[in-house]
Amino acid sequence: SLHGEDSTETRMNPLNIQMLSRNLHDQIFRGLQPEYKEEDVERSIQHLQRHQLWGKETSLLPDVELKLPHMYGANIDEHFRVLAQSQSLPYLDAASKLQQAQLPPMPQEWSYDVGWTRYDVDGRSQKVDFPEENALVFDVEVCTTEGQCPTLAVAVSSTNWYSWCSKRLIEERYSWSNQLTLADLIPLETPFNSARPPGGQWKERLVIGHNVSFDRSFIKEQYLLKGSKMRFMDTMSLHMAISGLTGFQRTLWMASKLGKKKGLHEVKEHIKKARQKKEGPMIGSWDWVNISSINNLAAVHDLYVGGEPLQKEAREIFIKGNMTDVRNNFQELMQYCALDVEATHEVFTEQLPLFMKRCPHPVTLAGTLEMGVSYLPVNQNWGRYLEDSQDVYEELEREMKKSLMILADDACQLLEEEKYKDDPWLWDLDWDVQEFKLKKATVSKKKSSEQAAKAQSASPIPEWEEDPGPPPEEELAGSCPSRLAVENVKQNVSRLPKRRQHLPGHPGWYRKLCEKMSEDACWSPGANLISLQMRLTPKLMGLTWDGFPLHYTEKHGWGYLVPGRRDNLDPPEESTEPTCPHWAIESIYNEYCEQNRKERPHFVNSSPEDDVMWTDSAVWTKVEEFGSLESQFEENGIKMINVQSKKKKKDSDFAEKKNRCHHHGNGPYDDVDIPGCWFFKLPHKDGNHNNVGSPFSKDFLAKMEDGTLTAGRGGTNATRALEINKMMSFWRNAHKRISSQMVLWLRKGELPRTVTRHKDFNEEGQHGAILPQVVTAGTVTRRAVEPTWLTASNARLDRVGSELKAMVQVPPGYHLVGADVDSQELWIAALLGEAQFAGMHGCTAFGWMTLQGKKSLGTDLHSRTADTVGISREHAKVFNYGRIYGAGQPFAERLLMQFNHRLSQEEAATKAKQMYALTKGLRRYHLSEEGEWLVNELGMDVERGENGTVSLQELRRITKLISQSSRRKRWDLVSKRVWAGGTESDMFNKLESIAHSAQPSTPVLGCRISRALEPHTVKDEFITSRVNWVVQSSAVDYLHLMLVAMKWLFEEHKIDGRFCISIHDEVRYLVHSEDRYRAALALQITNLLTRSMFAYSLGMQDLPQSVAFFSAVDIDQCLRKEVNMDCATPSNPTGVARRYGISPGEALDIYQIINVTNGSLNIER
Amino acid sequence: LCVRGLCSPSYPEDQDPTRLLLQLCVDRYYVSPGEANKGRFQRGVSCSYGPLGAELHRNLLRQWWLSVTRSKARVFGLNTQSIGGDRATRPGQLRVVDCDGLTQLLNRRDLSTEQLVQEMKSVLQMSSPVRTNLLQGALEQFVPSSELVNRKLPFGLAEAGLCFQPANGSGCRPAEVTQTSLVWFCSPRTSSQWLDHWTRQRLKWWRKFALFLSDFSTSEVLGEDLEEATTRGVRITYDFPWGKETLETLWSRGESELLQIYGGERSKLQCRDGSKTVPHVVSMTGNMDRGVLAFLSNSFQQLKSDDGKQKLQHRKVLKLHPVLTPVKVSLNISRGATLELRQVCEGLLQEFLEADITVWPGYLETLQTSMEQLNRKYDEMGVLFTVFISETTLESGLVQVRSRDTIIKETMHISQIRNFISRYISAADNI
Amino acid sequence: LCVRGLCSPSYPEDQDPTRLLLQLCVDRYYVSPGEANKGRFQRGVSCSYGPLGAELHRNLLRQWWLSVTRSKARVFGLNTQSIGGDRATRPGQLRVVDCDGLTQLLNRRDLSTEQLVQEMKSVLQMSSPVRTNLLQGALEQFVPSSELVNRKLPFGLAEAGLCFQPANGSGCRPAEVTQTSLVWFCSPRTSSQWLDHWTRQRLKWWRKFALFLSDFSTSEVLGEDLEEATTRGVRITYDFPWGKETLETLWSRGESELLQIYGGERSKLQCRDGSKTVPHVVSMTGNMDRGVLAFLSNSFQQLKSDDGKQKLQHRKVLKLHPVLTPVKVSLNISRGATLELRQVCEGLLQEFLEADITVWPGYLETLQTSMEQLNRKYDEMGVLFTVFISETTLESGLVQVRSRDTIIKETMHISQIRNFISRYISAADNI
Repeated sequence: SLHGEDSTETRMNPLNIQMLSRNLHDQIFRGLQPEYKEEDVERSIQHLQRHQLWGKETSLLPDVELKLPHMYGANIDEHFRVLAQSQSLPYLDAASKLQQAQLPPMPQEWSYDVGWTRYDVDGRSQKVDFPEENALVFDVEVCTTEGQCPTLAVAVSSTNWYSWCSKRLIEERYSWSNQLTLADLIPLETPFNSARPPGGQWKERLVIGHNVSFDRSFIKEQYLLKGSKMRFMDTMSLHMAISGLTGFQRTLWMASKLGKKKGLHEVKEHIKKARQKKEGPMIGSWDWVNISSINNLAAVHDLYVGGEPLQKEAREIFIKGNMTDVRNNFQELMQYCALDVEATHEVFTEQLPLFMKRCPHPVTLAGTLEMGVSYLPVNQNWGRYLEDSQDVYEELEREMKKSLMILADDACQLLEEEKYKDDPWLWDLDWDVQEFKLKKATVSKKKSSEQAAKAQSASPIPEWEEDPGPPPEEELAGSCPSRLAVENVKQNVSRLPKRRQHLPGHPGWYRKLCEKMSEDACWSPGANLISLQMRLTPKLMGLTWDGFPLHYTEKHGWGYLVPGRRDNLDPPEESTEPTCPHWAIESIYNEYCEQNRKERPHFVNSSPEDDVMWTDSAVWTKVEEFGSLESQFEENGIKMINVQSKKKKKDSDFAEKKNRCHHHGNGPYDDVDIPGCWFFKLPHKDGNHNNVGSPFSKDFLAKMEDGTLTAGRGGTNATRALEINKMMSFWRNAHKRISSQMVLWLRKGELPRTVTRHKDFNEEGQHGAILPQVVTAGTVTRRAVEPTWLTASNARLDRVGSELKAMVQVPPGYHLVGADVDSQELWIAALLGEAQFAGMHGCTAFGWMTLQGKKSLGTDLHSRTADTVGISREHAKVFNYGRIYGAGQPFAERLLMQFNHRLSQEEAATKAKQMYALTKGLRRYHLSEEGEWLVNELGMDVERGENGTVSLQELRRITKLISQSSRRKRWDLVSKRVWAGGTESDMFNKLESIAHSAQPSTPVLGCRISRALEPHTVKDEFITSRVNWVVQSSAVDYLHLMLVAMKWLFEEHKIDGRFCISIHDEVRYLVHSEDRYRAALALQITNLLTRSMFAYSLGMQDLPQSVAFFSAVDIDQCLRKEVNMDCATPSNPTGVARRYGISPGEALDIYQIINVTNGSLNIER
Repeated sequence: LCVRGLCSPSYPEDQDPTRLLLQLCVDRYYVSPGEANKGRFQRGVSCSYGPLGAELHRNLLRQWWLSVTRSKARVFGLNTQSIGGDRATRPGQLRVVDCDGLTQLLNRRDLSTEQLVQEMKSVLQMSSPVRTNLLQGALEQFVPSSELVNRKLPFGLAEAGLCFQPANGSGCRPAEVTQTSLVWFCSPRTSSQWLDHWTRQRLKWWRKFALFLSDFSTSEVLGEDLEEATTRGVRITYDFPWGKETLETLWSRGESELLQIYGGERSKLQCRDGSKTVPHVVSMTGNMDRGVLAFLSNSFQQLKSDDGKQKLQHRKVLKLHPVLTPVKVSLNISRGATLELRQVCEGLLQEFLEADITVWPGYLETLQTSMEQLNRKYDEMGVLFTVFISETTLESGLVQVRSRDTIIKETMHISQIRNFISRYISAADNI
Repeated sequence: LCVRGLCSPSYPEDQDPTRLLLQLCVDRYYVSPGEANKGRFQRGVSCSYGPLGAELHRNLLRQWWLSVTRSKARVFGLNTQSIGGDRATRPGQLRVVDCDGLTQLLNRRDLSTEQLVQEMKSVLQMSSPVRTNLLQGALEQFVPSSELVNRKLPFGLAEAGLCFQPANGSGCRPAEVTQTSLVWFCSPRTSSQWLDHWTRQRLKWWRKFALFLSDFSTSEVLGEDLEEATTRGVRITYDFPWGKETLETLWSRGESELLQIYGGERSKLQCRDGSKTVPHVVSMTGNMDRGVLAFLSNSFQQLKSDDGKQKLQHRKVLKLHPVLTPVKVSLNISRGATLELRQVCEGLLQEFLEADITVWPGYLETLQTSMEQLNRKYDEMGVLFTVFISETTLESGLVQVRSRDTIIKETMHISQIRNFISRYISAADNI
């Protein structure tokens, strides 16, 4: 063995990768030196050479000299255990006491009184400020129709029951303020009208609930800027960690348990697929249904406790009823709430031991507790943001509608002389008009004679008239003849039908766009029901695709008509269908060609903007979507071939047909019989067999920009409408969630003095907080879930309201300190691969690229992929993440086609294959004992690779030979499949080996996979999810480690700050401004320790310097991606600096931070 | 096939949209005839409006007034004087003088040149300046108005009226402009926020009546374009065929002008806003004459209608917003009509007038015109609905109502028209 | 015990109704403070109005416009220029001049006195005259307007706007007046009939909004008072405490002025009325500034209320017509106001504004005033209804509504007030 070190301070491993500075290495790894085997080094070098990475230039970082705080235990793992244990000890204590307790009997009668009431065992009740015990099970109910104010709550401790009633429940009033104050919320630690705990000291207290983050948002003390020591345990999150389900599993579970129609189809599909793989029914793969459940309390209770199902009917009153209903059913509702509390306690009692067993590392619990107290400070700008965004949104909506309405109005003019029959787009709309209906006049003879007399008396108007002079006085008084004349004529009104016709003179399609006139305040005239999504809108705009008018058919969705067809020109006799004006289509196409001859449209590469902005969760959703489809391709190579050859045949059929038509595209579809025209479908991003539902989906945006898809009439209206549509998308989806965020404003006395005495404090301003309802472990990977903040994208110039995150703004005297973990998932995945391959940092090509790759040299991962496939680096990113999340070749194929619609299916398949061969590698097979025996027996010459594996072709050859020479139908030839030859092969082998192991658990903190995904229950199902789980769940471990380390450093060094929010690979702390640089240093040390812990756990006693520290720690006044982003959007056109007075923050690397703090966490005096 | 008239660039002279629009405005009684008058109209200063133009102008001003006074609790109207004012200090290049008096002075033979010049100068100095903007008047009213609200901020003072612009060289005479002005007094801390608020509100207002909304836009005034004493400015512009022109300007003016008018006496100006502060001023100044032109230009559509007979026709329409359009309904009778029909028209007219619906008494025209000509005329006038009364009306009460926007003729009962049109106009506000 | 304030003759100075009224107008935001301004106000020329005065002014003008344009099928609005105009021939004593230019001219040393006088005169002659009435503008618009009605008589042209009056000696500056003008063109045969008709109509209109109708009256203009070119004249006057003053004048003017403007070309002017004739002109010119003063004076009541304790109190009320009164409702909260009460008020305010009911946001006043003081203030402002929101409102939705005219407080549910007040005002229009 040899030591990969130089004598200088700068340490390098044998692969020339810079390692931690010696002083840091000594402090963290306590003198343990990494050892490298020569053969491993040799193998690594060969591997890197094969991928043209060996010997590539790398750069050196300056060494970091830093005195770390004193660390506990014998090694870094023990250090973390000590920290976590001491942090969670009081809570764990409280939890286990409550877990073991026999609950006191539930009161029979609940007190109808404002505030908390305590019920003693002897049946007496008493008003109290708040429950005193340090562990509670707690549940809040809110009458949602009356706002966000909590209505009632129940809590139980090991000794007493408690109930709480809101003032708004007990006191009846005509109106209440819609602005909540602390006094409206439920106190758990402080007396009424006080924001300080009795005795001035917060106690460590624990609250348990099901989806407890919801209940937490109604607890008074949680809104205080300086957090209390109360922590929360969520039985829902515990359930996810123990027995959670993936999204797809949830659908299946509901279908099988509840027989819901919605899921049945998917179940059938799933079973069909399962059967395809192996013969015989897969009984095993359904076992998971019985050891897991969906997330609601009733289901969870049923899973862990069983017995009588929970009654949830009373809940309806809180959702649909008003306060009076709640009052009328008070006892019943209290009882309901109490029963939920009781059930939660039962569930918790069962869960706690299971959880401790399955997630044994103390860091997991300590990290989860810390994550449960997120806090987002906001100020008066929040209201402004909501108002501005909604305002701008509505304005855009109006603009779009107006432009569409003009198009509709203008199109009406084609009704004159039936000009619509010559219109290439509108000929097939419903142009029928209705006859104006009038009841027959029941004219009596007398009347008719009267009328005849009237007709006779009709007097012509003289051609030249004199000025008659002013009317006589009596006429002005009222009874003038002209009024009488009108009144006379009006009498006929009785002949109108009772039900008034709706715009009878207008064409049918237009009638449908108009609301029937009413006295309703919101009625408005014109075609105001029109929207972009309607089928007639593209036609009204006169959209063309390469010069051909768009056409819609029920069967094929949107396509276009190509003139020149001659075989169906003779119209069927007496057809009632409208006839297509193919001559008009021809003439507009000719016009288009004419113009094109003048100025050839330039085709630009599709802009990546929309796709690059995918959040990782969006990528994962896509992957999961395809995941269920693709395993069959991967798992059964032979089948794949068959599928492909079939496809080819079909394609050649197509080619034959195409020959008849001068145009090449997706078609023609001959079943669309339009005289004189062929029908072609618009291309679809998921393959041409899919129908396009709207040419306005964002996939066609690029086509609009490059002139493939243009509007034939209405000029700029169509393009503008589309632009507006894009701008509105974010706010349309998010505004309900965002505007219902519960903000609590703090009064001056409720703010710490550091805020109110700060020079920037303003009496008129508002300061408050939002408590995001984070489910700490909301998915099967134990990642946190929250619908608004955790998925929010970054501000974009063309998205209304997308400046959301930047609206989290600090109160005066505070800063947000935080950082993103640089390519967290790539590094974790790479590390796993390296541990498997040679136990050296940078030993696999994939790992080397993540550590040392340089964008400038094209040696980083994304550039590599981009070069291989010939796509942009931004696109490549999507592919790379997709792959690590478990996406296969079909995913890549589809994505490629989406990025470039001129790519044929074949080309895309080739490219995808090429990409996968290079990265993931090729499947190779270990022969089973049986196989080896047969090969040996038959004396076959087998071509083997490294490790004795065979390729797919070889395996097929062997199979063929064996089946020829043996009568037995089936031999199990393969024992193990591995990946080989790619940059990521070893990584995938490691991931799959974990996923396939008997008890999959995360490599660092040893958290086991959900029971519903363990191999012995699901067998070979849900592979994509399981592979994905390895990386994602490890990322969660990463986060937990960071939270524990940060809490330790903050306490140890008296850094005044609190945890704010973590968004997957990103953490933010709210820190008193004086302490912000020390907090930044703490964050850097945290990252160092966490990465070291990862390396240590995987058996590597070292860490590359390039990943040891965050590339930058952001010190900022609001939440945003980059400290200098101005977050300009249509609703914030001037940017946050101008509009909200928020100056750019600082982004400091480790060297700058050491400079400011002198590398010390201690307060400088 | 419909092409937006005013967008495309080069035209043969007889199709130049600017020329076409101006001619149409003269032909259809929006603007009085005369090249000079047309010139003023296009320059966006007050000109002599015809009956339809005057009504459009009135409607626009009324809408401005409603939007400004309804928007916030504390916007108060003002009516200041256009000449003089009590402060002799008011600066002003343009002044009203008594010509007879001056001529008499000039005719006096007993004065030396020196004396004459002296006398003349003093007369000129004493003469009343005319206002060039409404801001000055509003600032002068600040103190009495602030008592009205107990010196609590924010509040606003609104006024619309004529202002005068000096001739800018080139032989032009001084021009007059119908200005609208909202002067908003707020705390220094919030002034920038208010500027943003009002910018959005004002842009929204302009767009409310537009057919093509994106022709109205805002742009921040940058660098050297900032007026003296202002810290930020925003322009609301309209994209005319001949380029962008400013319809309204919003300024964040700080406190300096107020201080200047009140001789720097801070104590007089201090308002209550937490602590005592001298308010900052945000001013909004609109030009409603140019506004009229903008809406005419925006609503002017030329629709090519290819009638198949290879004869290209242009339908010119003023699709003015229902609330703005000067004539909502025209009442017509077919040729050979009788006195009875005329009476029905008179009656209907009275009904419309009482419901505040402006009517065009087409039935009074005795010259024979074809239906087509009539429709073309009304489209060019921007008449929202054309009602035809015929013999059938006498029998069954049915009338034909043609819509300007869809050119579809709908049959309706005479007893419903008034409500229909009333409702249509009031609801047009909703979109 | 009610005594009409302004009728009885001699008062001690502190009870002189004229003084009292003027002071009240200044105190209650009808007129801006300042003796000069008050003087202008009393003289019946345009002054600087406060927020309430401006609103009253607006309301009055709007009512005039509605009555004039609704009355007949063929009254068209105009909007002519107040300075210049294309006809250089327009006479005019008052002109707008560019002072800077004139001063430059005066400063030139190279001109002889002769030359200077010559130059000055020509500059003055070239400068733009300002209008002194609206008649001239309407007459100039006769030809284009007559085409609009196919040269059929009768028809009218209406306009309201600022006109300027030369200083009548005595050091006064030129004044401005808000004039209303209806110029009626009719056949010579019917012109006298029309004059009678319009006289009746106009008097009716003035009286419509009056509290004491007999203060408004008409009188024929006799003998030498007839203006040049007129054949008959009628004045509508108001009986102020200091004597009668003219609010509006109607003239029968014959054809001569029209002929003069069009250079005697009868053919241009001939209208179709049986035979071809040059129309006769009936003009109506009102002074709306004096109108405002007349209605304020007419509605001003001083009520002695003997409160039993031998303390004589005067309640001063402006009982302005509901349609005219500038503030219809005031919204108030009782002391100890909470945020919630404020919110209710805000909501109600918005409701009122949307229904076009002017509201006084009394709830924003944070100074503590007694109910009595508050009522006195609102009475003097002419506020029609005073609404009180209290804690009870939060509980039960009930509010107190006090009427200015009956001083009775009624309890009403919050959901009904808007409709109640809306109905009240529109019904008052019908009486």
